[in-house]
Amino acid sequence: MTPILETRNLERTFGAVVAARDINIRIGAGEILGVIGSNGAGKTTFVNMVTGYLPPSAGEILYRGSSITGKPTREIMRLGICRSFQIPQLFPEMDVLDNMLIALTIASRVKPALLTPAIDAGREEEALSLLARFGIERYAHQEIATLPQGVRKLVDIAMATVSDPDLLFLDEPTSGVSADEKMDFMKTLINALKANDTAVLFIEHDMEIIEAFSPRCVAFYEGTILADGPTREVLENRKVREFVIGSEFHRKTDKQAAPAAGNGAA
Amino acid sequence: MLTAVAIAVDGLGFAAWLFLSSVGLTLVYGVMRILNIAHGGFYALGAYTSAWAIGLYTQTGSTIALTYLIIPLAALAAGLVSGLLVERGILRFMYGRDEVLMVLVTYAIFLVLEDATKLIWGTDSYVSYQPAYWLGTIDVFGLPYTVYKFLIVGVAILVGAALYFALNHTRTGKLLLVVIEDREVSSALGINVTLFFTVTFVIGATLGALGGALTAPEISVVPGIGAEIIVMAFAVIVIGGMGSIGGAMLGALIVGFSRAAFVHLYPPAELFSIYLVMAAVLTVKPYGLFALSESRKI
Amino acid sequence: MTKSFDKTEWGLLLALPVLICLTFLLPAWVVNYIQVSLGTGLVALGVMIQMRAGLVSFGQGLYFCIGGYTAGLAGKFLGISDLFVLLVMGLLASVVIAFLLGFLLRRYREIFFAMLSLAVSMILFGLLSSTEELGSTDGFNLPQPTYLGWAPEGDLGETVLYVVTCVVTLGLALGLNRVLRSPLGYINEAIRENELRVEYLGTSAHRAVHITYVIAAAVSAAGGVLWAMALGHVDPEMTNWTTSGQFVFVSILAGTGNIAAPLIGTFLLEIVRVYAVEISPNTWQMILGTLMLLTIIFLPRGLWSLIASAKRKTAAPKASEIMEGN
Amino acid sequence: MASGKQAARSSAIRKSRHILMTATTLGLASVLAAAAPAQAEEGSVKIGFVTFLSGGAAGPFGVPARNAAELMIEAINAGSVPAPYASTGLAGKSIDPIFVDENSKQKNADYQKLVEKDEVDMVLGYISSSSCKAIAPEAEKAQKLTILFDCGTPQIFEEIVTDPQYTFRTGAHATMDNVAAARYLADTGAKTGSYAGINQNYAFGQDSWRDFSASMAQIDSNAKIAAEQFPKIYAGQYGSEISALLTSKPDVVHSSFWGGDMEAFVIQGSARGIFERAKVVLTTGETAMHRLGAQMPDGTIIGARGPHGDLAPESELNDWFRKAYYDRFGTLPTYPSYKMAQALLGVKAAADKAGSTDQDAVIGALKGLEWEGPSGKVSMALANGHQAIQGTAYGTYEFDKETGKASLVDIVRYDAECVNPPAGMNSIDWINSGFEGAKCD
Repeated sequence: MTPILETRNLERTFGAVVAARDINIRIGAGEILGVIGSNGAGKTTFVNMVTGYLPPSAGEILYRGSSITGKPTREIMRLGICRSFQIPQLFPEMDVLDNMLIALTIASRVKPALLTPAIDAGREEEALSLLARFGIERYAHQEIATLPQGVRKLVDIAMATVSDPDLLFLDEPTSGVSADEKMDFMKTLINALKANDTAVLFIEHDMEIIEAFSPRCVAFYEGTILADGPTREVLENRKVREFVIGSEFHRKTDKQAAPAAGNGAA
Repeated sequence: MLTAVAIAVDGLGFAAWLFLSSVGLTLVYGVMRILNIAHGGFYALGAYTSAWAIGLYTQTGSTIALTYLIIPLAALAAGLVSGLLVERGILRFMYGRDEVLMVLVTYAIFLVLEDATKLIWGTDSYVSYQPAYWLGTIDVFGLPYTVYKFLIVGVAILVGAALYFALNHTRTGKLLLVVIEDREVSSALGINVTLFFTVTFVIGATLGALGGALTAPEISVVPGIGAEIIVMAFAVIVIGGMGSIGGAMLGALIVGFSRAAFVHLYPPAELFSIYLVMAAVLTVKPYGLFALSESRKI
Repeated sequence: MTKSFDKTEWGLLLALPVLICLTFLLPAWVVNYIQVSLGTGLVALGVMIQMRAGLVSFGQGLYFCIGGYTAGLAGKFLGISDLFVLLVMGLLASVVIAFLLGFLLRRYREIFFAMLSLAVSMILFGLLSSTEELGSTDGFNLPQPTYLGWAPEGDLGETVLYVVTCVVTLGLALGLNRVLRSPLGYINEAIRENELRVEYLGTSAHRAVHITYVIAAAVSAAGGVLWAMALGHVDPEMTNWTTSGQFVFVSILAGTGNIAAPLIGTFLLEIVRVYAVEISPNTWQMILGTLMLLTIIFLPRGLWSLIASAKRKTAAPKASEIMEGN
Repeated sequence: MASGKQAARSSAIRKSRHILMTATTLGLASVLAAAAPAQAEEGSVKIGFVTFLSGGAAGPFGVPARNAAELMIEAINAGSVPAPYASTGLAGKSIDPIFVDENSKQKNADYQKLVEKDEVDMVLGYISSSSCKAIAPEAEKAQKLTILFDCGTPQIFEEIVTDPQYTFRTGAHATMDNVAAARYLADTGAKTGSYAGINQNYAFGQDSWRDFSASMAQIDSNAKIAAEQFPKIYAGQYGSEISALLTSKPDVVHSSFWGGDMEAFVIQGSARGIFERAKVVLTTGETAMHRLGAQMPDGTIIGARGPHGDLAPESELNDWFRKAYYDRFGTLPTYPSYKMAQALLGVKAAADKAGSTDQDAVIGALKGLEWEGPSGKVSMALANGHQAIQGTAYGTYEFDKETGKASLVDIVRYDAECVNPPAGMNSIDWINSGFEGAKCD
């Protein structure tokens, strides 16, 4: 099976700091893949590079066999890749429905026509059904700024799926979701995505969720890939236990300080 | 050779004036994210207060030396009163509003200040040249320059240094830097942002007034002088990077030297030299020379 | 299903006969203020549609001036006085210049966009102010307009120009309303709120800004042509920052909620100014400033929110209306 | 923003919205109501005065002109102006003024409002040449007597309105300021080997320098231009320009700076010795001489854009005007005040001559009229009797340290025909032709 995405020796440096090095990952069509690693390990940098937000310093990114290295984000998105964000990127002064309507209008690349408005009743139905898929249709008329973090995360993810991508990156989808809701949250999410046969790479700190939802797992450490393989093997890897899961445990006990510390590196 | 020297000295003198006129603007923007058009009003108030006070004082026939004390006092009085009135009376009810809306608010305040100045001092010009003359001139390669000009350069350096020291080496200043850097974190750290805003705004207003007060002896203080410096000050702080004190200094130097160069080498372009420089700098550095770092978004 | 016209557009269509009837109902001086307000109102509209994308142009006078000067130069050197030809020339000139400048300006946001647009407009101000052949800061006068070979004189000429101004202005406003409802309109709102997401939705924010910039320039230039023809005079003051500033203030004061807001706002501000000058010729700025402050304090979303809030009370908002109301 | 706070505030906002909505409605209603013609007071002549009341030109020009208007209106209405203006009012009718700020983006609409809503009988004003260019055609269209009292561009009747019916200008145009300045230098034997200019970078400054340098080239063909500086208007800071002037070592420095800019130039320039190293000509210097006192260096050549202020010839009218103005405003009248008084007295002379304030009668009488103003004789000699000509004068500044009084010495007067182009001739062509047909004594 040819992979839908393949990266070869991907590298990104910020001045003297190496944020990512020798990243070689292959993702198959429809595959679900979890990524673990402490903050600053290079996970988001990797997603940023693949989605064109950060040009890689070296290496190559192949999507369906052809290079997308250095292409602008919008072109990569049009090829069928999309992502969600650790901090939801929404239109905060609008309500949820308007967020989705605008996203749909933009993503579907409606032809400009002077005689008909870009948004009509049909598009509104489409938006509502998308919201329903993620179970958040009841928030349709609430302004983003008034929503709890978990709902914002879902709107963010729902927005990433408006173009019906073949490959979706989810950056810490469960952060901000309360511990006892995480499992249900991921279930809704993965089911909604599986139904469309979307390949999903999600970054996650909760090992239980990784075990439950991703058959394969990649562990990042200090900008490199420490391990890549079936989830169980990776989680039992000695180095992974020492450098990744250990620090994960540490992170959980020290939740206040960690995000602030992590903000510095990309 | 003489031209080069003249460009250097003239540029420095002009830059000092620009820096004094714009540093308050960049400080207020950095801390409060308000692009304060009323800054021009504070400048005018400072100039009028200083010219008027010097005029009253020199009529008594006492020594000119004391006028150098009157100037900062006039600036302090003008900045304190008007700054407090504007911040406590109007602005504090509008915090959190859109940045663009705040520009309109400060524009409205500026209009009111302009006419208030006219009501207080009338439309006749005020001249208070005594402090600028009293110190005499010194020759630089045969070109006479007033000592007062160098005094202004000195004050500009002093103000810059004082601000730098206050921001980087005092507790309050460091906290202020935190506010400039990240306001959400700053309120989480328990910083009294409201108090900081008031203090910053009053300091900004006083600095604007100081710019006017120091300039008053060199010019004729007339209605409309406030409007003239607004765009110039905006250009300086945009070139330097909004909210950066060092940026304002660098921006003032760049604008000052380039204007002096245009005047000496190609006078017709002086009219829009500042805009040429601004367009050129922004083309190369879209956020100005010392842009405040954006906190990471994703 | 969608109606062919929304409420705003019906309003604009209805406004046309009303405005034309006003020439016979209101005294000429009020009509005159309406006429010049339509001209400058178009520029405020240009500012407003950019504001919907979060861009504040502090140099929109540039295109106001380009429109006016194109008409003036064509009249002075080519002897053209046909209003429609002048309008087309003004539009062409502004579109070409905006298209080129757009490559630079589309990279900028917030204050940097504002200051760079200001810088560009002030460079034109400087150039015109030092061109003695064009009357320097005194400017020069324009010919009486003709219309496809017809040259009405006197009062008839005034009325015809007024009617044409109304038709062109409302026509352009109608067109702009369509732009706001088009994908571009929504992309712009999205850019204002979160540009990063726009890119991640697969479209170019730069391109959208560029197109918007050109459209705004064209509309402003049309305003410049109409205003200059009504006045019979152009001078570089048209591209001075104080002029551009007024357009911005009108747009903020009126609100960006509706296409009609800047047009009405321009007229209201003009009338307020006239009465402020009448009441107190020496301190009218103070009155104007105080009124502005009061408006902002009580109506932070602009004068239009008066009308919008009245509407909201009567009916539950529909999605598309909410967006217009934003 | 926190939503709770917003909700708490919204009821207050809603209430205030009602108030504002009512206010807006009332405002609109008042516009319509105001549209109904206001009843003009019987037996009075309503004059609309348009000068700068805000902005940079208000202090030096607009306000002194308005002050003079107020003073003259009161005196004319009371009949207290010396002979031959001692009768009350304009042909017996008193003047009812309305003041408007010239600092407006919609000057033409403001003018129409004056004519139609305020129903003025005439409009008197306009300082900036840009305003005059826009207003002159408007006045002809509106068929309303309009008197331009100050603006200087020669184009008004040469290019803009070539067959004026309703527009008059009671002030001479600006060409003579600079022709006379050049003549004065020659007449007083000043060294003119090289000369430099510092003028504001806008139409008036550019025109002034063009006229002056062209005149210098005619009068002393060996004179060379040492430097040309064009700082922005209202710049205030002239350090670099002064350095550039000093390094070019001119014998003469010409400046048409006015108001605050001129005073700032004098302060900064005299501190750095430019007035000692060169002969400085200030074409509008008169407005500043009493305020600057000792700060204006002796020997500076001072003009007043006509024979106004300290350059005005002695007369009973002039003495009365200076005293009345000083008593009322605490300063001596400067040339904008003189020009305003001159315009108003012209109107009075015309109305008295016609014995009526009827527009056609006044126009008929004003056409080609000669009258005495506080600055001496004015005659409407050009543009079919619509454009005034007037002589001018220059003097040299002298400050008496003992008395603290400033005065002008070596005053040289120039006849109108000596420093103005003849009818129908463009000013710069006239200068370049070697002042063809100029009649100088």
